[in-house]
Amino acid sequence: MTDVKLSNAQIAWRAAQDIEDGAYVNLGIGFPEMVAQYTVEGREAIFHTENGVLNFGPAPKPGEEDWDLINAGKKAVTLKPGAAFFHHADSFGMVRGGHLDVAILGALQVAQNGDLANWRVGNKGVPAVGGAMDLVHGAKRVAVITDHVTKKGDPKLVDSCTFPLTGVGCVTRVYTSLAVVDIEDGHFVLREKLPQLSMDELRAVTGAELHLDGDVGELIVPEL
Amino acid sequence: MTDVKLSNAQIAWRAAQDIEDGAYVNLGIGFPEMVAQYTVEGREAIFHTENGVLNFGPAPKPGEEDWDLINAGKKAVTLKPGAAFFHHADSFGMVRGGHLDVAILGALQVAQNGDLANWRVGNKGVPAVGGAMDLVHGAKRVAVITDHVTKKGDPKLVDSCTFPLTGVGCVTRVYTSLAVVDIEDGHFVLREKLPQLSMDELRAVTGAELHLDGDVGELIVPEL
Amino acid sequence: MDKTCPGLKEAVAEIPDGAVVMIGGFGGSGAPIELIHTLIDAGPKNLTVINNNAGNGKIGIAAMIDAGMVAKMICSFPKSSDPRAFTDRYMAGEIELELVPQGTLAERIRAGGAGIPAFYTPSSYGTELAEGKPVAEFDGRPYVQERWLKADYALIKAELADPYGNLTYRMAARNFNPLMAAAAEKTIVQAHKIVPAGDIEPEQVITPGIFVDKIVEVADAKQEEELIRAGVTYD
Amino acid sequence: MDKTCPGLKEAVAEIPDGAVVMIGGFGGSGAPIELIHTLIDAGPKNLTVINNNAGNGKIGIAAMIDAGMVAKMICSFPKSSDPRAFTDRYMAGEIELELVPQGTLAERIRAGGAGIPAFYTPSSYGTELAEGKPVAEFDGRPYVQERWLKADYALIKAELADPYGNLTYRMAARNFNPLMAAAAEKTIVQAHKIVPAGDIEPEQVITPGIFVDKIVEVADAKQEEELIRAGVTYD
Repeated sequence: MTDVKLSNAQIAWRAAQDIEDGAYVNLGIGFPEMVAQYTVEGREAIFHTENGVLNFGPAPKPGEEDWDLINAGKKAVTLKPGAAFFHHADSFGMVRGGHLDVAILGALQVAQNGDLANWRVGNKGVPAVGGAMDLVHGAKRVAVITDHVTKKGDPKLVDSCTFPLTGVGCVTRVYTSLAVVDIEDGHFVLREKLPQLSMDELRAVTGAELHLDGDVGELIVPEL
Repeated sequence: MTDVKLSNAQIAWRAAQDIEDGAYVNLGIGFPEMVAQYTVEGREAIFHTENGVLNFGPAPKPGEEDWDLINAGKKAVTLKPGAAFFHHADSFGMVRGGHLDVAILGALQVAQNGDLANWRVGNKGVPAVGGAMDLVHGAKRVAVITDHVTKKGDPKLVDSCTFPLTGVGCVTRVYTSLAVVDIEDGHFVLREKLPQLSMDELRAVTGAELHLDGDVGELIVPEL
Repeated sequence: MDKTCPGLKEAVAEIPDGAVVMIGGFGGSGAPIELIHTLIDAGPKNLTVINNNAGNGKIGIAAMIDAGMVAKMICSFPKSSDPRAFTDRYMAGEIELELVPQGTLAERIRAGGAGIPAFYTPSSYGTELAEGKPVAEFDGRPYVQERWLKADYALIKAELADPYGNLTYRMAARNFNPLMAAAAEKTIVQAHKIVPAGDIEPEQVITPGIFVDKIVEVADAKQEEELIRAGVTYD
Repeated sequence: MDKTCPGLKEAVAEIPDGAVVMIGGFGGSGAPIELIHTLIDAGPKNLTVINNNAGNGKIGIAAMIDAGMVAKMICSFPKSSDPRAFTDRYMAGEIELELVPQGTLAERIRAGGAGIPAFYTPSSYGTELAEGKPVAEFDGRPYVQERWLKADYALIKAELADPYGNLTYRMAARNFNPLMAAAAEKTIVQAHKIVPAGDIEPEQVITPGIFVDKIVEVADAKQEEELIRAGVTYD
């Protein structure tokens, strides 16, 4: 297998291309936040954060933080014109009530039936779940961005999750460092792959069957 | 039996005497609204109305109504300093959530177990319930003000309600044109009666047993 | 992002026959009269209408009922100072009624917007309005299970709106409007004034724009109660 | 009516051993640090604390835990930039943890304030956090039944307060504060500024005074995040 793979920035870039103009978007804490940097020119996305802000903008300059104006990752953010504040119950009403167009989350494992594991590796240490179990429900589209394999090289796209679940049958699309994969009717359906990568190479690092449905597109991403 | 009885204004006055300083109060539509006129000097009651106003005041002068500022009976009201607006779900959250100190309602019938019937006489015509079924739950004290008997002379304090129920076991005190009656452990307990009225006369117009628990006070009310 | 819509006609044109339509307001306070009257002109049939009341006089929801557009009302109090429109149709068996206690109505709509399919309430327990509904005991007290209420469309009256759909409401005209905005698939708003994005303080937004689809400015909107007191008839 | 209280000490003095205490804030935003530190001075033991997090650094809830006052935490995310206080006690088996998904935590508190003893949510269905909870299907989709969450006391941070207890909040410092104000038997507020009744526009009130019991003005309140970044230790 070649060593070729997308960087995190490139995965985030690819995910950002699917965000429609006018979409309401929640980006999970950490890596998914990077997606906001690559919104497509000419399209406007409105970002939601669980702690009660709609239409927030990028981080302020260092030294200009207002720590009453933070996102769910407790990082300082800024406001765009047309922002709104609301309390936590209203905020998660937006989430569960199906008002978000897209939620983009990280993953430890994604199963071919759409199950997601992204909150806990095992049962050691202090468990912490945050808003992940709510975010996987309600958004019209729940997408995952992730490296295709773990640091050890184990597949993250799997038959069924072995880590504790965040949600059942909730993920609809996965953007990995190697491919774009949809989840349909309990199967992984390959939509795009890196052109440098053969189908056999991709299958070797994927933990469940990769179905095909028409042509597989080329996953081509700019240098970032 | 003598013809002596309290006027509606006098019943409302008596009910108003039990409203503590600082109480949050909801007055049912119609006759109960009259209670607001007799709040005790030196005490402040904060009135709640189901359609989302706290701390409203009396009706404006004719011609000065603002029809966006109404109470649950759709009558124009005014605001006191320290008022607040909120939506209907928050308003009934206050009701069901036990935040009101007192709700004072009218009645068709009250049963000795605290059941209240006050929304419908039979099953003819157009049924309309409004907020009555919510108001009977949640307020720390649910009181009824009513004539002691119907226009036909039938008792309104009864063994068990024959009219459709508004709520089960919800009323704790009844102020009538003849008496003040508590509901305790499934019984009517007489607290006060008009001094001109004998116990036999009162029992004759009451549709369930009137228990005694210590002295019966004299129900004395000013001319109004 | 700009959710403003050039006119009332364009705002309601897409509402089809058979739609479930929430209409904001409590009595005349917060009632989007101009949207309703434009909807009557558009003329979809067989609607289910959700409102606290069921129309008053000869305008608004009463005029919708008179126009024969309403197959079913879901409301808490289908009476008013002049309830003729609903009463006549109801007594003739020409309109269906789902009667819901007011607090339960509000909470069901709130649940619809918030993705809560069912909840328990003490309201209506032991009454005929609870018949057929599941009952459960919590901490020794009985409660009735109620289901969420959603709609295809909501017609809303706001005070200020910005192009993102952020809304404020005037005094007690708030009532059911923010709940319905969240519970409908598409929310159509008539606002007294559309202001530039940023002109509504983010802390003072009552309905965040995520719940809103179309906004029309109706600067000279009528207050339903005033029309009724003036004896106005919609035609 | 005047709910103002002369000082922080008087405000928290009545909180007894064993109390269930909701504490507003999300991380450092909206955290009532001065009320918390005064409560540590007062020293009730064996508390159940409800907050989104479980303390950070050596101040606030972390300092309560270090002081051995907290028997149980109910939260969604007991991690932070410096989670030592909770982690140590938890790993030593000295503090109980009820872990609740954040949206479910918010909704349970909202339900506690609104008199809804139980509701259904899709969140956590099929996960270990749903184990032992009733499950039901609505419209073909499975949901988990969750119970309301109430408290004896809520400690809240507000921006403005009037003597009736009407409150506003600063930006995202709103978060759990209004929900907790409604869900506690007694709600104690530290406000940046107490203004005369009528100075908060009735349309701009976020927490109506009915949910509030005591208000203390803390004009120079600290922001928890700033204290943590400055390495401040409570003692």
